[in-house]
Amino acid sequence: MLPAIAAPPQRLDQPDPLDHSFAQTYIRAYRWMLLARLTEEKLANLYRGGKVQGGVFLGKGQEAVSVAVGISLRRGDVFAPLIRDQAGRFAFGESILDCTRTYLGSRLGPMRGRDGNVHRGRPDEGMLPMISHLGAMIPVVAGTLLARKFRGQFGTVGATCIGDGGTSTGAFHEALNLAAVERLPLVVVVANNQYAYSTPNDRQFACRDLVDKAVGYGIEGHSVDGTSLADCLEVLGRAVDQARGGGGPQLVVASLLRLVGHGEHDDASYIDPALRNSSLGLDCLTLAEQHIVDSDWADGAALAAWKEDAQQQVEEAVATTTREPAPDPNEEDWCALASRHLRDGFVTE
Amino acid sequence: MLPAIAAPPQRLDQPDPLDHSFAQTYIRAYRWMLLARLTEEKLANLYRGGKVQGGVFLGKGQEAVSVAVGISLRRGDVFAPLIRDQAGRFAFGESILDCTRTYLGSRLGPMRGRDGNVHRGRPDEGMLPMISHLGAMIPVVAGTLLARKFRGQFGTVGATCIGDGGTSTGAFHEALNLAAVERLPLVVVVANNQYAYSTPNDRQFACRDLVDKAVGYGIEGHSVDGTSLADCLEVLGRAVDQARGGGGPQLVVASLLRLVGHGEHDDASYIDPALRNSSLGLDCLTLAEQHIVDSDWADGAALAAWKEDAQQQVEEAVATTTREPAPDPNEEDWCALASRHLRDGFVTE
Amino acid sequence: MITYLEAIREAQARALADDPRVYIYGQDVGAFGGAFKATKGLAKEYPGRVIDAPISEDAMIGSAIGAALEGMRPIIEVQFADFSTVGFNQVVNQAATLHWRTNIPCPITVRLPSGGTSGAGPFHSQSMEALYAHYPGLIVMTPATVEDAYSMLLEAVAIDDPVIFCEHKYLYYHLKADALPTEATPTGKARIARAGRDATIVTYSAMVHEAIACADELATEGWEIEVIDLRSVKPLDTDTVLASVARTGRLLAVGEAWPWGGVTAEIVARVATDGFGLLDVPPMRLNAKDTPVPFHPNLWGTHRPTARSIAAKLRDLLRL
Amino acid sequence: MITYLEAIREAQARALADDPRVYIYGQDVGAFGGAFKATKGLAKEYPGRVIDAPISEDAMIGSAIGAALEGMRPIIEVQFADFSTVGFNQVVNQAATLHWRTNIPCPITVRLPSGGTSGAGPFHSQSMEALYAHYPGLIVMTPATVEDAYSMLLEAVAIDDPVIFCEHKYLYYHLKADALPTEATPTGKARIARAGRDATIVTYSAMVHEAIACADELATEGWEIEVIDLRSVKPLDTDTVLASVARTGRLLAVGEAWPWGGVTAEIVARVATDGFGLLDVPPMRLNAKDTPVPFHPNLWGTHRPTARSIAAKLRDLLRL
Ligand SMILES: Cc1ncc(C[n+]2csc(CCOP(=O)(O)OP(=O)(O)O)c2C)c(N)n1
Ligand SMILES: Cc1ncc(C[n+]2csc(CCOP(=O)(O)OP(=O)(O)O)c2C)c(N)n1
Ligand SMILES: [Mg+2]
Ligand SMILES: [Mg+2]
Repeated sequence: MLPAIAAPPQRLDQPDPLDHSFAQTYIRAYRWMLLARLTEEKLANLYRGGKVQGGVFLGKGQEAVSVAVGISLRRGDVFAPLIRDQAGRFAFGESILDCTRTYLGSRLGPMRGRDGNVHRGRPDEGMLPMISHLGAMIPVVAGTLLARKFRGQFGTVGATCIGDGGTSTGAFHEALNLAAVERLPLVVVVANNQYAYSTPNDRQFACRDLVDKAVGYGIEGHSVDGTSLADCLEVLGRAVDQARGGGGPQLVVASLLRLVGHGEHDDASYIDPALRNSSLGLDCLTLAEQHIVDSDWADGAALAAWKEDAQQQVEEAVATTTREPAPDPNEEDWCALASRHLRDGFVTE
Repeated sequence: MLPAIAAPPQRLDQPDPLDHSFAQTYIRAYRWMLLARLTEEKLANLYRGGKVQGGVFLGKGQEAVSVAVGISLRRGDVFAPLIRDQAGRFAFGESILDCTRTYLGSRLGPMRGRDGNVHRGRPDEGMLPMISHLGAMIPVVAGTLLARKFRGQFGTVGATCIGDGGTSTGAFHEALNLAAVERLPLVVVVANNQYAYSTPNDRQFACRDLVDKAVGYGIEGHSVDGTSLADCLEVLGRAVDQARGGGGPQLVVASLLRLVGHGEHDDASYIDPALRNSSLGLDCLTLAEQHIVDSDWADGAALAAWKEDAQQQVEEAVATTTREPAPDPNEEDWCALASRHLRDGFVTE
Repeated sequence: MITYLEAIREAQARALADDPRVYIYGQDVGAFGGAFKATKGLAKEYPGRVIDAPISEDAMIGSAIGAALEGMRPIIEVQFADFSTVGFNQVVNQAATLHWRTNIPCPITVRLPSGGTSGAGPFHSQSMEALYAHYPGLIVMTPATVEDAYSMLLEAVAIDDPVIFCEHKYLYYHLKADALPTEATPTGKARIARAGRDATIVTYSAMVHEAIACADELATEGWEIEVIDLRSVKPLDTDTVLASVARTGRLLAVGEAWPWGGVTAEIVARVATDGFGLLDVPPMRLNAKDTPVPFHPNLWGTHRPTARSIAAKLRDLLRL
Repeated sequence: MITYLEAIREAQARALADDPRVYIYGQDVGAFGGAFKATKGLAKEYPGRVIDAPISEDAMIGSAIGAALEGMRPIIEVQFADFSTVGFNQVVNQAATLHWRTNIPCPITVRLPSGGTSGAGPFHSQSMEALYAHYPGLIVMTPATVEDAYSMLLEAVAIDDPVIFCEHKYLYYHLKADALPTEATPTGKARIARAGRDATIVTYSAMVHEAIACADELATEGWEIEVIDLRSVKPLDTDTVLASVARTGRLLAVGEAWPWGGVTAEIVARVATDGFGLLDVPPMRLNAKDTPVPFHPNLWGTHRPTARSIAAKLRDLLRL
């Protein structure tokens, strides 16, 4: 049988207004982005008020690409977010309490005060807790997929995010190469926000485009406009599908700008104003909201209600967390081993 | 003035028979290759006779690309050879005694018995002594060039060799990227001999061709037939010239097969016979000799005289070395520091 | 007769046979059977479970951690212990912290062919146990016998924590036993390799045999030297060491690694703090010299402790 | 008033001014002035000599070794000591072995912002001095004062060997001095930070200040505690330690690093072997707990030694 003659594929940023499933996905993504943005704004406030333990690293401007990763994954997939992935975390299923509890030092958080903030995760639910060393999560995600391959388990995907700066690490290289050799369903998303802390791209790499690295690993490369939620949903969706379908590792490079400092201690004064004023400097959240309005997917009242709802979730989570106890060193067992009987009994404390 | 209309560039493997300078270079290169081959055959014999300290790793089949690196460099350049680079070492200026003294454990060798064999070097003469960790020499060569750049010293080049397997190391990646960012005159030569020890390329990388990595670093890539001395001389000459002229790092990938075991302890039985019988399995030394004969650059008598001469150099070096004393632990000062006054005086020996 | 190396192969064969979660990953471990042949034949016997890795120690070890999170029991062969420096970060920062941070275990075994052999030089000879033992969250095994090579490797695979398995290359072919053991001393217990009453040598790995040779030599002079084989340096069995020193009153700690820090410092420090009153005379240490491991056999033979240099030190100790 | 951090900046400014071979390379050290501002303004003052590096610790350190071979005196800033694990191989196998193998010196300085601060967590708090000190061929400095931060960094740059410069982040802003020093104690000499006769605390880096605070507290009870600041842990000034123990008869070694191995083991082992007779009572050690450095301030405050926990230990020691 001949294949039916298909209509030319539609670009997702000009979607069929009747395509409810796309509109629904888009709105769902937008609402996670919104929740992430409001959560982070709250965290920034709390930080300035001295209420946060440790540093605060935010994802403002990176929500679209992050949420697109999280929303493209399914239960059973693996996700290793990095420091600017609050939106992706929510979309993948993280509860807002996991977030607030870690930042505000509640002992009920997933890391129990032992590790903090962006380092939280729940490996038993497929969300890996990052260590700080950039690039170091990529081989770990690859390993989860390798294990599944060994067991003949197919159809799941592992995704992880990294910055432009992180592509310079040996870990990035070794892990992508290993994943390529094993043709693992790994999606590596580079959020190219033009800077690594203060270091601009031209001091970080010399290739024309980071996506040019894909061919050197023999894997698929994708470029995406990180300010456009529609583009992010389409490209990440495609990359994740291809990985899931046996297409091997996928390298996705999103272009965007971080719209905050490296951390909340940083005023980002080093960012080139020309970049800020370029299309890279557009706010993906504002653009997404505009897109919803322009597409008539929701009216002002609905938007306000969503915002209200998100703000309420944030306030509730913070209020709950604030009433929770801090970790108590006397209740710590101070044993790094799972096999407690093998701890070295000699004490020099 | 209009440029003169040039004749189409001639390929070097079809050289103008009257181009004496090319013929001379070719013959010089051939003779270094021959000396390297005979030296290594001797070392293999001595190894089998139990006369060599440590392991023996040979470059049979890789002499053409190696010699082309060495011969393209000048005094003042930097060269970090790897384990299969006897020919390149000779061409760069290493004396045969440096070689035999290290293998045969003479205390007069450049490493004084402290390190051995392929690890020898003379950093003050631009020849860096490799450590074993693959990839680890690349940033060091880059650093010598960075220093020169800082001092405003241009016109010299640094070259280093690595295998197909070594491209999988994080060190390779970080160093190439750093060199690209700084646009250093670094030439990295990958001798793709299809195996890393027993591991075939399809277990080592998944890109179509290793030269595809160049674009991902934003540097120039070159492919070369490692069995053809003419091709090697042309391509390496060009790569080194480009680096010297300010063209930034150059990645050269030579295709060939190693015609010996990984080390002399290894029978290389894992090598695919189809590869052995393919054009990759041709012996670059035999081909070069044939080329000299076919080009009428030398007759049988001259060839025999060259062989005789090389053999004599080898025998003399071995004979000299054999009469030399071994290192004496009582004459070692056992101090790892240059600043002897800062050695930790506490002794637990 | 079975060698130390064969015991390591047999332990891996048995782990693969008994536990479907086990796989082996490392450079050339597949059809080739590994640089030392520690996985000889295993790729054929256990298809798809003994796999060649690219030259990427960081990614090899990182991937093992991910696989462990999926419930696997990976064994990583690093071709030489020395190359684990380039996979160091994944071991000490990722594997070693995972359980403490998340309550999820990280049961990986990293096999490190360790220690000096003649002519191996600065980069194929290192003893890295002290580096790993310094970090919380790791078990560091240093088997000295064929039996321990076998049973401790099996235990390493069974343990829910990351295990650094320092197998000594000098013992690979030199050491033989009649048969594989049927029983095993549990990890964390040291072994009295030779009983004695005049002095205690505490050591581990290849140096156990140098110490025994030294004790044998001194026995001809009437001295009875006790030799303690630590078996694992973390956990380190302080009780067995203290009990021995209580009997002998004299302590010499011997290690093949470098002098600053390391196992000998830890042993002497523990005995000094917790067994001060047991010591009749000051304790002593004997290590390698404080330089890289030399390539030439003449130098190497002087660089590391030997039966002879141990005996010289011990005579000093006995003379006190 | 000048802080410990400013002293580090000033030392680098002076090194750049005095020696054209010096340059600084590290992430964000250029126009931005470094994550901690230790190179603030230097890129502008010394154009082309204070350079941003990519996130490539292995290549950063490797390149410094190459530059040193060309006669330069590189200063590498690693953003946090913890990240030096990924540049570890170049330090311990390339830089540390180069002079011994070739007779050519390798004068690089690797600055490691080290140690714990509140809320920094497992990967921004580590004290790695023991790892580097274990390897032959390295100098490991651990300045505890503003004066030493300045003069030892200048000396580090001048020394012909690779220097691991462990500067403590907790001291960056907390510690102030009136002025930069005009004279310097040479590297390799420990310092008596506080004289006493009842017991000796041997320590280094930030713990010097905890030890002094503890000594101050015990002084109110009439005890006179001597505090020794090692300044560099390799070389380690055994003579000064032994002389102090000879006076006090009591030793407590304190370190912020983990308990297995490390500086405290080395100190106690040295005193036990070479100063056994000087000890009136068994020596003691106090370290951090054997887990990763915890993130939450409540846990962190208990994990590492403090003036209070040192005092508790010291009371035990004095009671013996
Ligand atoms: C191996 C390593 N070196 C240094 C650091 C310190 N560091 C933390 S974030 C950062 C910049 C990261 O830049 P990029 O990867 O572009 O991510 P972005 O912050 O822009 O999202 C650096 C250098 C680190 N975390 N890991
Ligand atoms: C980091 C590191 N890991 C492992 C090794 C052990 N090793 C030595 S040579 C070799 C194979 C190298 O293969 P390739 O790079 O292709 O070079 P070839 O031997 O083929 O010339 C390996 C794995 C090493 N030297 N360094
Ligand atoms: Mg960035
Ligand atoms: Mg190869």
